[in-house]
Amino acid sequence: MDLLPSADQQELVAAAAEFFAEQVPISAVRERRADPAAIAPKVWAEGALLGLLGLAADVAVGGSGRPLDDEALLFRELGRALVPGPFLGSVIGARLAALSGAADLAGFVIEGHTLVAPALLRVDDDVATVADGVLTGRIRLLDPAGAEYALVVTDDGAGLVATAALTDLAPVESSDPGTRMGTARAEAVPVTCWVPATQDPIALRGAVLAAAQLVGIAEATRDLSTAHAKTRIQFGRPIGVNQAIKHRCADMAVSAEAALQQTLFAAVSLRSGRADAEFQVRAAKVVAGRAAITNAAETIQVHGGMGYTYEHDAHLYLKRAHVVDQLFGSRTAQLAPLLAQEAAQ
Amino acid sequence: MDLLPSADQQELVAAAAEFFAEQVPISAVRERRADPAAIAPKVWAEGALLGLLGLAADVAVGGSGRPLDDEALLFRELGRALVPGPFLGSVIGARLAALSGAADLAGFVIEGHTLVAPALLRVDDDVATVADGVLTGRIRLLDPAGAEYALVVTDDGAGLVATAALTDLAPVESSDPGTRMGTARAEAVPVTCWVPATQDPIALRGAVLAAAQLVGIAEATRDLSTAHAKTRIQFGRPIGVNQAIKHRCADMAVSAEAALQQTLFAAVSLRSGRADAEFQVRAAKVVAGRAAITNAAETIQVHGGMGYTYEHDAHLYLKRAHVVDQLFGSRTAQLAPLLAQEAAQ
Amino acid sequence: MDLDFSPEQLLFRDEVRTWLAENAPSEPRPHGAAPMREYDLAWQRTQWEGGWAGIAWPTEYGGRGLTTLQQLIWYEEYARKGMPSIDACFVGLNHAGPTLITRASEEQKAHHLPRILRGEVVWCQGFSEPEAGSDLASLATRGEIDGDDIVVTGQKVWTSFADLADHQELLVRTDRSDRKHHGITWVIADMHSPGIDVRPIETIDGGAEFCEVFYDEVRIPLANVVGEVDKGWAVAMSTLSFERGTAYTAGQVRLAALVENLIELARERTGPDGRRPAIADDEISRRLATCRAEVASLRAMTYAGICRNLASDAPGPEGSIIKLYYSDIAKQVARLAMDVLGPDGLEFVSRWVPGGWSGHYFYSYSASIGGGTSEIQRNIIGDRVLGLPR
Amino acid sequence: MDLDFSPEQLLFRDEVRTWLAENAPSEPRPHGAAPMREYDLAWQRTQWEGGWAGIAWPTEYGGRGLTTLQQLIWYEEYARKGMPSIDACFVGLNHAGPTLITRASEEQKAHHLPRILRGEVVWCQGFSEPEAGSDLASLATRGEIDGDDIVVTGQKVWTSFADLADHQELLVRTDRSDRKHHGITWVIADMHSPGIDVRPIETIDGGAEFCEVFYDEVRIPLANVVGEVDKGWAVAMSTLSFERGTAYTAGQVRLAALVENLIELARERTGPDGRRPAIADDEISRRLATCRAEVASLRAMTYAGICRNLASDAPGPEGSIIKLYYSDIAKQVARLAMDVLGPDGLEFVSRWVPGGWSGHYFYSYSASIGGGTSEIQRNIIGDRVLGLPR
Repeated sequence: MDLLPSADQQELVAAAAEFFAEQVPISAVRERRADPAAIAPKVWAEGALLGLLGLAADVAVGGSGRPLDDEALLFRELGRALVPGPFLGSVIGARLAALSGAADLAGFVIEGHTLVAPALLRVDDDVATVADGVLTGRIRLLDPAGAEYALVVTDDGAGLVATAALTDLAPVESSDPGTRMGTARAEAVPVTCWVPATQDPIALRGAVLAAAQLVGIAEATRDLSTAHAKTRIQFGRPIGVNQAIKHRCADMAVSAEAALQQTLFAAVSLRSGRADAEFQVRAAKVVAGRAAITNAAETIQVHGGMGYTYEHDAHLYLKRAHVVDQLFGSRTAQLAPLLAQEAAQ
Repeated sequence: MDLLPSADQQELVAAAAEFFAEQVPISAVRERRADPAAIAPKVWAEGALLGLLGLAADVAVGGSGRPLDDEALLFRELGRALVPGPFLGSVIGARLAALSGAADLAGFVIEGHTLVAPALLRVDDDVATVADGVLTGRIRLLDPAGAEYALVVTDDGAGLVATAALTDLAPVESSDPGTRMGTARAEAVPVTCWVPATQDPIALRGAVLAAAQLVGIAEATRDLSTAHAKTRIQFGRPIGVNQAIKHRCADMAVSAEAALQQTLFAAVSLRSGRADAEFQVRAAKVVAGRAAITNAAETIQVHGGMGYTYEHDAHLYLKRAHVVDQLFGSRTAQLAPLLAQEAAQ
Repeated sequence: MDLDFSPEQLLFRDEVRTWLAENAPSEPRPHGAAPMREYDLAWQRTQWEGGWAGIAWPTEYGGRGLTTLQQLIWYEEYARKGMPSIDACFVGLNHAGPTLITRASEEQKAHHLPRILRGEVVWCQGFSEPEAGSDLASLATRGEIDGDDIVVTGQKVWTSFADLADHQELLVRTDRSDRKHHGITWVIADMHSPGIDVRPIETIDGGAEFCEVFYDEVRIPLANVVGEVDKGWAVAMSTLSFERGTAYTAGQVRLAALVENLIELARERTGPDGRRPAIADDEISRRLATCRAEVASLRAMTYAGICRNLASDAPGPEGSIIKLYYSDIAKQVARLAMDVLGPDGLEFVSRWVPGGWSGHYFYSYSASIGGGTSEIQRNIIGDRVLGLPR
Repeated sequence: MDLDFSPEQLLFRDEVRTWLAENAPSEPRPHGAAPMREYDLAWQRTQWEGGWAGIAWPTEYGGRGLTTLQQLIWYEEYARKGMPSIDACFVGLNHAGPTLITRASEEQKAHHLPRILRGEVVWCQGFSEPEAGSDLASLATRGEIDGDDIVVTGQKVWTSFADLADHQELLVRTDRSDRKHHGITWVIADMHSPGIDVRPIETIDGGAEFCEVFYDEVRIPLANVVGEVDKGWAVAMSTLSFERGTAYTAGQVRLAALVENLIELARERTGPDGRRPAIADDEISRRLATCRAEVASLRAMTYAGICRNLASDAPGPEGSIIKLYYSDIAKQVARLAMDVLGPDGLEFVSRWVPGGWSGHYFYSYSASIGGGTSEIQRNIIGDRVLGLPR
């Protein structure tokens, strides 16, 4: 047993982090605010070249064939650096394509040519359904700009629908300036690359990667708060000397650590087919979602008025945390199936 | 409009507080731990002589005819001084007797000769019911020692049952050393002095007095913690300089103040027949129950190891808070009917 | 103790109701800066003409000379009727005005107070600075006395509506010896003075009411000093205590209405299980009922505070209890709204339009920051209400 | 990264399972002081004879010389099988033993360590004093050096099982100059020495494991000093870090079992509405699932901590993260149990008997106090993990 990232993994992650710092600094989120796509197509293509979209995909479809825990570490960096763009949808989309034999499509996604936007199947009180291979109802699309497919996930499995087949596409304003959003209607739109949950636990895989992204947010906001607590002077001393601040940072450290370790545990559990993998993954999504939202919210408070401004990064983390929390089952949605599991192994 | 206790009320309350300090200091709770009755019969009798049991009862049955808010202020002192004994059951019992024409019985209770023990109608999964004027099922009795009657409250009304008619009376260990407890079975035991809820909001009246007692606990524990924070020296300074302690005390002050003001507001609302009296009373029970339990729990933490000892008063407050929270509807039990009310006036 | 209004208070309430029913603005409040200023001032003018401006202000300055109890009645009826927020007029009516009443000279009062009531001017506050947030007394904006003027250079921040304002209650440092609370002067700045530069700050809820204000050798007549030069700290503190006391009444009444709206929403929307209405969910229903209970107790605290104020003079540190509790509840209500909305909460809807819950949610983060952070309120309660050692 | 045990670790686990199945005590653990001591020591002796004592201790002192990973496997299997708590042996195995291994002389190790493993002695801890709780370094119990002895006078408090103990890891002040951390000496006291008076303290959960210990000119040989005279602070800190690290593993595994028991209870009992099982209540079920998630993550943190320890030497301040999280969860689980019980929670049932939820609830208040309060843990995390200014 070894739960510490290997030297190999650390190197891989450092390379990704360097790319993000250079190509997609957080300021870019604010700068591209009015652009149709949250991430510049050029950066997307370069990220694909770097192998970010196919890290854990089979070599046969153009991936690097690395294990899920590597991919989780990558998504942690995506969360930490607040990288925008439909990474989660595309990575899972490529896997669906590969699993259902559409190797070409998988390759296109991994090469960054084809984008997959995650869909949420509830808009107001309308809940879209997948039955007999078709999707019907209203859906919410995240980062639909330039996406050829939408990723659709239900309790029974997951698949893709062509965005061109959707109607009433309407952009709506997203709270997160780094996530574009739209609604659309599906009138019996065929679902392709459908993979039943019984064949592959694709939704759990998505939940692990989402949890990892949330971990990155929880860690980044812990670090933002800690740095501010060390340097911001009030009453003649750094505010971090005050327990109201110090203990809040300590609580952030606890929740980030719990989220990190549980997410890595879950990634390894799922990869290695542990009997309690579903338990571990759902637990990870719960603690990581809470850690990200709580830490980001506390970061606003620690920064006071500054944290309440659009110019500061704190709210971007909070808003992203809310978005990722909703992907592959929110905290609330995870709890009932978690309780239905057998006790952990 | 005036929500501040009058000079008259302050005087009355001061007299009661003085009596409690002299006759039932908190140490007496520990000293009488092995006694069958939590309060000494002599003290009970003297309290009755002082008029504690008939403050708001009609003069016709031997009461003082004062308004409900006076009685709420008295119960706040009972809570604050951790006075044991079935005050709540007896005061409400006397009112039931008076309302149903049993003036003699009301008088006996007010004079301290007849005691009324509150009953809780659920023991494990058995829920006792009142139908056709009889009580059936298992019940839990609080402070049954020497009590001739048990007070039974349902959604439909309230009444008394003779304890002599109960079977399988068995003492059980109570967590609160200041509250005795037993279980019993009622096999179609007649309920006397039944007052339907449509005739008099007796359960709401009980809830106001219970809330007031909880307010007293919330205030007393706030004061205990504050006093300790001022005097306990660690790292060369009073621990109250640390925000971990100071801010906790501040939060206790907030919750105690909210509980106090809402309870007084509720008492006056109920007394004056405001249309939203039920809303106000249920809200009071919720905030007061939470304030008492939270403040008492935090008082243990503020006192550290000391607060975890039997010899300290903190746990006595916590345990009493849990007992009173269950009377006339717990926090949880109040929430659904509170939500069913019209908005506040 | 009683909750009953006296016959004249009841009469007052009836008058309020009748007047509001007849005079409520028919147009919705605009959100652009300039039109909002005009709207708010026009509505204030209407209230003044109707005799509803400065209900608890002294009659000699155009007020009604009634008590804060009548003011409370007004707020409650106003909120019940869903009347517009008075944002642009807030500082004048609730900060600057009350401070002037207590501390200003007769000339200052006679000049400014009626203009505030008549809706002729917008005021803003100039207290916080980038390096003087919670530690307000460390403010560094310089005021050099030069002849009959104070010449001000420096920067303020978090000034609501500075871009719309005519006057500012401004704190400057006139003595730079190291006694922090000494040497601060409270002065009225004309926002149209040369050398003042205002830049709006965008906030996390899409609002832009906060501004940075830059001062470059701005000349302010010494006659505009309220109280004495170097002794403005006490003047400012009286304003802050006021802010934490009854000034929250209106916000509190709005919060109660928000809770009822949320209950309505939870009745209408399907809950997290996708089958039952949200209100049928045990967790959501308990949290909704808890919000109701808390808002009720916040109101009871406010009533009690008003009764206390009627008996004494200036608002005490107890105002911090109300402020802290208000902030906690406001944040809880907003979080609950997000949980009721689920994925739909990701969509941004401004709090100025119906159903603007996500806007409200982000706005709620200001509740525990603005007007003194919750940490500062807890310090005040600990130090000044409970007497804990510093 | 992997969660797989190596073939030899799997073999080890199988051996543990087999041995526990064959050797589990058949008698329930008694609760009286003396019989409990006998029971705990006898069971420790059985473990030693089976080769299961000191799994991660050096072989030269009777240990198995394996890693903390094997120790973890033991704890998990032990808890899974519902084996008795090892309370009376806890300090010897988890505090004093590890400290002696790191800091004691060869003679001290050779004498004491095998006796701990063989279940011959009970140890207790003598750190806290009435005026030195969180501020441990301010301890005042005097140790005067007189010939070959230290003569100890003073008082300790919160000493678990002092009334059953043979030895005590005792901190005394041997130098009263004002350098608080200097001048403290870590010494092994014989609890049967003349001048020691032990008085049990009753606690809020009906327990009496804590004691006050009074010292009246108690003579302790200088040979019993561990490390150097006046330099015991560092010795004590190594014990405390250890306590906050892997020593919580066993408690954490028990907590996970407690959550599963509580889920079972919620399935069986009717919930607050008096109609459906408690687990059908949306609030209760979400809180139960949240507890499951938290306990799972606590375990993942512990695993990661063990992997980190395998790579380095001494436990670092990260142990405080586990300790703090453990305390929070333990209190939450207990509160939830009380909410599941409703009015039945008023009845006292000791945590030593099945269904003893109310006993557990009151016991849970010790979680954020004992072994360093949660406030102290937050200070340590802030100062030493995050590097915040003091």
